[in-house]
Amino acid sequence: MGSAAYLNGYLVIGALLFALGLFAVLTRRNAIGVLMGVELMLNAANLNLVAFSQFDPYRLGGQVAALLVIVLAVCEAAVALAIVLNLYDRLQTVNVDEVDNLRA
Amino acid sequence: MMAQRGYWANLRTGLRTVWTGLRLTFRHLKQARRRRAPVPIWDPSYFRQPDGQVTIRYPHEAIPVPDTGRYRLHNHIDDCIGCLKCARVCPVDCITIETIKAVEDLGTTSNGQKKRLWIARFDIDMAKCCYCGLCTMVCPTECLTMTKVHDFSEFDRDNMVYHFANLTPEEAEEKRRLAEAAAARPTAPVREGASEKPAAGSGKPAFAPRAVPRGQSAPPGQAGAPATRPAFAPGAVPGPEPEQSGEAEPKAETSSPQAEERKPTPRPFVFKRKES
Amino acid sequence: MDYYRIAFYLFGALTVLAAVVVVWSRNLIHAGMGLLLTLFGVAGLYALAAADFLAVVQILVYVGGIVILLLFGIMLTQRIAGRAPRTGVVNRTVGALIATGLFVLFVMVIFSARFAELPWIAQGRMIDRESAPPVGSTVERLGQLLVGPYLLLFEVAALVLTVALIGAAYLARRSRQEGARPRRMIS
Amino acid sequence: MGSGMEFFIALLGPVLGVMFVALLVASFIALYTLAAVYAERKVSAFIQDRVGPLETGPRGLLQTVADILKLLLKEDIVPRMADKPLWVVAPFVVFSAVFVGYAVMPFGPELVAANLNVGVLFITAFAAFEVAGLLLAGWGSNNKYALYGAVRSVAQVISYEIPAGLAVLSVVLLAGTLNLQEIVLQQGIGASGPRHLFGLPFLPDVSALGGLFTWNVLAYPHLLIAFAIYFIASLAEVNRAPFDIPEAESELVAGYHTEYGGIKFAFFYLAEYGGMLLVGLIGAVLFLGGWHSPLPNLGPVRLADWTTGPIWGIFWLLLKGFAAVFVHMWARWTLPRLRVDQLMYLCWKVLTPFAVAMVVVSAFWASWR
Repeated sequence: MGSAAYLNGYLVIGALLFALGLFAVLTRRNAIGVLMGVELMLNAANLNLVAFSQFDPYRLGGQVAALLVIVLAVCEAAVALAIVLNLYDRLQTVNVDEVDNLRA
Repeated sequence: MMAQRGYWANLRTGLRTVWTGLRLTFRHLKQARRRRAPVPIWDPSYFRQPDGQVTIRYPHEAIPVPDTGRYRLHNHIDDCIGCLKCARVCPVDCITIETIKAVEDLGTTSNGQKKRLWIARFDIDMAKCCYCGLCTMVCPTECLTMTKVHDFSEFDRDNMVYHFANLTPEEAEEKRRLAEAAAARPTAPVREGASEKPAAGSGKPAFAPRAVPRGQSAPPGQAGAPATRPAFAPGAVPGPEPEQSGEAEPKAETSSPQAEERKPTPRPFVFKRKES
Repeated sequence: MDYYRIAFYLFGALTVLAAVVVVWSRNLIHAGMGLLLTLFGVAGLYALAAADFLAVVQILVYVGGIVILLLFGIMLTQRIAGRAPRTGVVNRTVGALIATGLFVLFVMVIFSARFAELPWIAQGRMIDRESAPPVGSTVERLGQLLVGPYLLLFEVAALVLTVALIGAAYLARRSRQEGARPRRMIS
Repeated sequence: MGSGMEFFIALLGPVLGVMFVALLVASFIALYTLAAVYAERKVSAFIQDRVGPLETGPRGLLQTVADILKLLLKEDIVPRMADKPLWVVAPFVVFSAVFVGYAVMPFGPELVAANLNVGVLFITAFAAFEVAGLLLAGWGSNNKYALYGAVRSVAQVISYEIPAGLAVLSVVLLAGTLNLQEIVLQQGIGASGPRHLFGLPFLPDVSALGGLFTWNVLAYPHLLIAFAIYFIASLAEVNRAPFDIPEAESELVAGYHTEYGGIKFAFFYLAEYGGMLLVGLIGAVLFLGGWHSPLPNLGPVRLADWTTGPIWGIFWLLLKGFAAVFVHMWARWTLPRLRVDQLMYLCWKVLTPFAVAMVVVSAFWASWR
């Protein structure tokens, strides 16, 4: 039994994670809730990369890409949280649909 | 302060002080093999044991208490004349005394004072005692003393009340009856019976014999209240009491009992109320 | 049946269930904990896919970094202590429709793609977990790759990290404007 | 489908084995914690010229047993306003995070539960779960002191992970592996490559000598500084004095475990003492030769050979770990608590630069070797 049998499993879990993340991004009002959705989606992508990378054990391109995605996720989270904090400082709200004021 | 000093100086100080501290505590850790001996304070080595554990495992061992230790109160009831001074001076009201005028001769105390009162009750609540020692100072016969016993914990708070009276309740009742009879003889109306109902506000019923010797020795007592004379008859043999010269009684306090004394009605029972 | 399958299903179920909690729970702290579990499950899946280094990095970075950061963010942007931080929900139907549609699309693609027939997968390079010895540590190989063929990516990632760090620090610093209220965690 | 039963039976063996090992380690941690709490009391007492527990059992040895029994028998109270699921699960998360670290710890040759290739990172990574657990406890308690304690703790642990990680990195650079067992093997008579005294090529090769001289701190003397950095940072990571501001009782009552009692509090205690031993063991593995004996082979007196083996391995490693725990206690009862700003000053301005310097030295050393 090869690991190809698992490939679809990984991909389905990835798809599910992505869909759930997307749902969170679309429906959450709280900016941090949206961020959580984004993290879920990034993980879904990473899961796919790693799943395919296991058929390539000597070049590991997928894992390198996943590693870089993790790095970018960290950057994204840090900057996004800084923005959220700033937003809260200025508007006293973190609900993304209330932040529609260009002059805030 | 951190900013004023250089980075390296700060670092160096930090390292040095940490090292000093660790060395100090490690020295104490090593010295924990030694321990100080439970020697009494009169031992020359008492102050010369700076190293090692200082803990004395108390119930198992104890530093001996000097004989001059002043802890638990003790009343040598045979010498007590029931003067109530201790009860009045006590700042925490832990002494409760109840006396009965004696119709018979009670003899004298060990220092020669005449005893005129039965001590029906002499209770000291050691749970309340603040160990100030005032009661022992005012005691005219030095029968109330502090002893070196300092460990007398109890499970029940009632056990902290020490009873020193040497009369049984039956005996006390007997004496009370006698005193009443003696008091009732000269004057018909007896206002208050033998029942020891406390006056309002006063928690401790106590007979107030304090006015008794004084009223006897003082001229106003003689002049103003002749009717009371028989009541004092058994004890009224000698003239001026030696105890009166021995201590300085506040005059303000004496006035009120004396005024009561002058009333024509005899009052066998006067409730003690300490003015503070 | 083998342990890998069991472990795979366990971690897969954990991942998905925890992700559902993330999406379902309106309490943001609970959602954050769900996210933590999701990321842990994903790390487990990584480990099963012979990516041990990545699995550990996932836990180190996501759990130790991002989730904690998110939780801090929740606590810092909450006005009233003693009340659970709740998030409102909008676009529920539309969101559900889009997400479900996308998921169905994905699944259809996955099951119609027949990845096993792709040449580079079918070429026997895949790891057969039962017979072949496990592919040793990926750490060495990843290190060589990062300073070899992917050096440029590595350097760019480092640069991005630095820039993001500085940018985040700049953005999050307390504004000195008049009227800006001091940030308080517990008010 | 019919093979389901067989499958479960086949599964039972390994699962039971794993559970047995896990139980062994768990009971070891529990017993060790009992002893460590007793030791802490005694050490603190002796440092302060007291006697410590004496009445319960001979020399007070049963005092901690009595305490544990008391904790077990206590009523399990949940604060009314607590976030119940988080509050309940937090102590177990914290304990598991510490407990998992023991899985990759090499206790002797061949004696490691999970010989992971990424062992060093694994332990560091699971420390993150402890942080998450503390945050859960602080938030779930719905108590401002608990929350402040948890936030302080998280800030502290995450900050000190950087110098600690860099100090570990300086070892890993020289070792060339993240596998804890391999790192240990390099530091003893079993070392494969030549190992020169103080790392200098013109000094004699000591790999056959073994003992003290092959330990990382002596083979690469700059690692002594790295070890000091690691040790200080590890004190902060397990929230021990002088870095115990997360539970500074004068300000925060008891920090994140203010609301906890009974068995849950016991788990925090287990985690604290288990964490102390764990960081001590990691320090021993990375810097002090792990399970290797400190005694060198001296000519015909093969001290290192005689004192190496599974039992000896456990003995030496635990000895080193306990020594570290003792120093933790010693420091706790010596040094006053740092202020928050001093804490961050120490981390970012003192430990981190020095740790970076150690990594650079290690990198040059590794490339020059």
